[in-house]
Amino acid sequence: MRTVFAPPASLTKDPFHYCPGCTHGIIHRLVAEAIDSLDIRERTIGVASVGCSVLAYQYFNTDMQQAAHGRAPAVATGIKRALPGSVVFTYQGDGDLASIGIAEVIHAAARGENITVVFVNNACYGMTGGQLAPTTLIGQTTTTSPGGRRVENTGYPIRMAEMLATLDGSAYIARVSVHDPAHVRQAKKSIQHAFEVQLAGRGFSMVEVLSTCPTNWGQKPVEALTWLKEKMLPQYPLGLFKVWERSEVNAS
Amino acid sequence: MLHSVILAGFGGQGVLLAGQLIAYAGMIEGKHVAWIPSYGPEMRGGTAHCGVSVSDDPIGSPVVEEPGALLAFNLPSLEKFEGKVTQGGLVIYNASLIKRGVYRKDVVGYPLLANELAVDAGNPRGTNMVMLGAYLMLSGATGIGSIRQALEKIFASKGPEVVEINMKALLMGWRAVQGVVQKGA
Amino acid sequence: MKVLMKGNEALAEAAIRAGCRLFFGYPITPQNEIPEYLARRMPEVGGTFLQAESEVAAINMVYGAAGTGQRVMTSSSGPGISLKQEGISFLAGAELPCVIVNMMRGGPGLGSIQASQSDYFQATKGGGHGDYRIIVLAPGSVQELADMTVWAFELAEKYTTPVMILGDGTMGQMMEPVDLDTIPIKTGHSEFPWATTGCKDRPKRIINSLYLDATMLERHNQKLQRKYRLISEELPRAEAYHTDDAELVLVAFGTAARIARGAVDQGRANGLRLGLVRPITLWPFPGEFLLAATTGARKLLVVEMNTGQMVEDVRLVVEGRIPVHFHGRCGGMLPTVKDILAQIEEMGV
Amino acid sequence: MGSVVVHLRFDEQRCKGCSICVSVCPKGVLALGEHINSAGYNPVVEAKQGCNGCGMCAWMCPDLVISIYKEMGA
Repeated sequence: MRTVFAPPASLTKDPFHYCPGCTHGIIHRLVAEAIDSLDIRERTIGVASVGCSVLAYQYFNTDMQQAAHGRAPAVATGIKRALPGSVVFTYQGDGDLASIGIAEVIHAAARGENITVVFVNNACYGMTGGQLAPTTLIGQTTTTSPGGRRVENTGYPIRMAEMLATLDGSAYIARVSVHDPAHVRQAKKSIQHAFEVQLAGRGFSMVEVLSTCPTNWGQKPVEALTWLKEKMLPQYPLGLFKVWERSEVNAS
Repeated sequence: MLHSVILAGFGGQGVLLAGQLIAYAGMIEGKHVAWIPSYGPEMRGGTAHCGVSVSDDPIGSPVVEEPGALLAFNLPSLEKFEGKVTQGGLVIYNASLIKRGVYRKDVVGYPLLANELAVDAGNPRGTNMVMLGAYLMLSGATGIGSIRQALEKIFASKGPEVVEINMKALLMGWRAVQGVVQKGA
Repeated sequence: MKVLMKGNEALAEAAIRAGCRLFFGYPITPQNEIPEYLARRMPEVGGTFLQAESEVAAINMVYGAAGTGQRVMTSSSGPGISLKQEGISFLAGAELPCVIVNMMRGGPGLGSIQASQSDYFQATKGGGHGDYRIIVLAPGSVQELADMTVWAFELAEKYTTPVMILGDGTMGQMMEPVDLDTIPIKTGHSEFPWATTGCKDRPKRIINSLYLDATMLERHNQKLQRKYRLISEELPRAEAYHTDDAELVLVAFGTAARIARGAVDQGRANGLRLGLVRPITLWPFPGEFLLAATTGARKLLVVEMNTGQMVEDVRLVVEGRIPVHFHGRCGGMLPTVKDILAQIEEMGV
Repeated sequence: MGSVVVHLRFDEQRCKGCSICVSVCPKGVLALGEHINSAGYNPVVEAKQGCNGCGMCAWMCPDLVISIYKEMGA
């Protein structure tokens, strides 16, 4: 019997605590599959952040460290500098990475820190009850923008991928989505490529993954996928913002 | 016996190094020593000072509040620290730059044409060594031999010529006040 | 062989000798000679020096590196140490060893850059959020700064806890003779059963301080408290000076203790029976030592470079049996022998 | 050429009944079951024949409920 699909070895058997239909689970799986394909589980150290994915340390079947809110790129820097031969990734949400931790991620990218950041953008703070995030869309209703996000009050959503791609230290920056099977496949490729960039010692890699939050968006899981596609994609275009090709290394 | 001294001037006059030499020489002689610089924004203003203690007993606060001697390399330094010197203390000041005498009557002032003496010694940048030589002559805080050893340590990488040229300036200062003392006696 | 070194530089060199190969910091006066020295030295020994984007990032880099079981250090002063409290709480909660240096300056707020002891409460009572303590060492000379740095790394690993060296601007900036040859050179690092190094041939490890289940967190806290009790039994250290026949005992640490010692000497020369107790560990506070050294004393005088912080611990220890007086200067001003003796005269021995 | 038999395996206790898999199945073979699993959800079931093993359900399942195996028939 041939296996078409089975859970990756780089995830533990623990069931996820995420809400029904939350796409964190898909993204966890993609990260684990990338680790499996590259056969790096035994030298990978992951850094969990604060937010819905705070318990990620239970799910990834690698050594894990739990970081303070926003500080995952700094913690990852410490690990990578201590163990340059290891593979280090952070798994962060939008509140964690784009708000309280924006300094840490910008400077990790600017230093060309040889780590991989998986950035899950669902346009709100999930864990704390759906408050406004830096990535919340204009007009989007959250528990702290009850009449919809107004530019006069909270300004504009931040496009992290575009911003970090401007830094010389970033080697691979992509934005992907998980709203349908084809995009999930593309997301997997991107995440794996980000790890490959790290393995090649090229510097900072980040994959921004557009994700849903059915609970705090007040939508059914399937509706949330449609909302992501229709509302988030125009604000957050998918694509590669910084590309490192293997040939560059061979050429140098 | 405690020797405490403040060396003060503007940046580039070598006051911090002259202070370190006293501390280093004291250490070589087996004494307790401490050196502490001014630090922070004060330095940005171009002034620098340090305090040095050389003692037979352990040194309490390394911060020299009431020095037994002041080496004032320029006028602002004399104005800032003259009032702090202990009664009967020494004030050696660089008369090349300071065109007034010491105001206090209860301290002993020694004007020194440090810039000119340094030029005479063939070491125009050696005003700090001239002032140091004068201080060692007048205070006996450390011996000249141990200052030479300290110079040899600090300038180990720069070679023996640097030690000699500094020693020459130092002896200029030493002899200059020796004369003053003899005259006064 | 003795050399003349700045406190900050002696500390930094001692860290290298102690096997520390990872330093993360952010500039702040009066500790800048530590990162500056290590920026030069770390590359020579194959180590890492990294100037972080903030003190917050620096302590979290320490947290990450400490998780791998390697010796790691950061240094700062008051305002920076305040920012580091989040990370220190995480290090304490996750039980990771590391060394944190605080060269204290005057506060609150931006304060001044002159020496002070105003971070005693912050250092000894936890500082960050949660029910934790860190070991706090109070050096009194450049030699002790160097020796205690080595000791700090050993204690941090022995008890898997952050250890703070609580110096001050004077201590960091001053030059004194120091002998570093007595410090054995350590290379490599120890293996720890908790370190995250990649899960080859073993189950995965997690470094964490999150316990969402209240019963689990209570159990974790009780475990921490058992460790803190053990440290309180094993570690307290202090130095007594002329306490045997002293009627009045001064209590002071760090730079203030040096000045207080001068007051004891001068007071004795004038016929006053003065003594000094100098706490070397501030947490755990050497209470039993203080009690034993002051059995014959009629009065205590605590001397600090703040408005009265350690004096509260002294009062807790003597429980009202002996009157406890206080002499303090703050804001970067230092106490003087003259002022201390004037107060003693006023108090009457 | 032999026929291919596709086996779907459901780790039913992990299922939260979000029905994303149901919505993406091109053959419409999946549905939420009538019964309730230990977590309190109606878990996914294979309601009809006709799965071709395309894997889209498993690709989109956030909770790793679905595994797929193929067997070469006679």
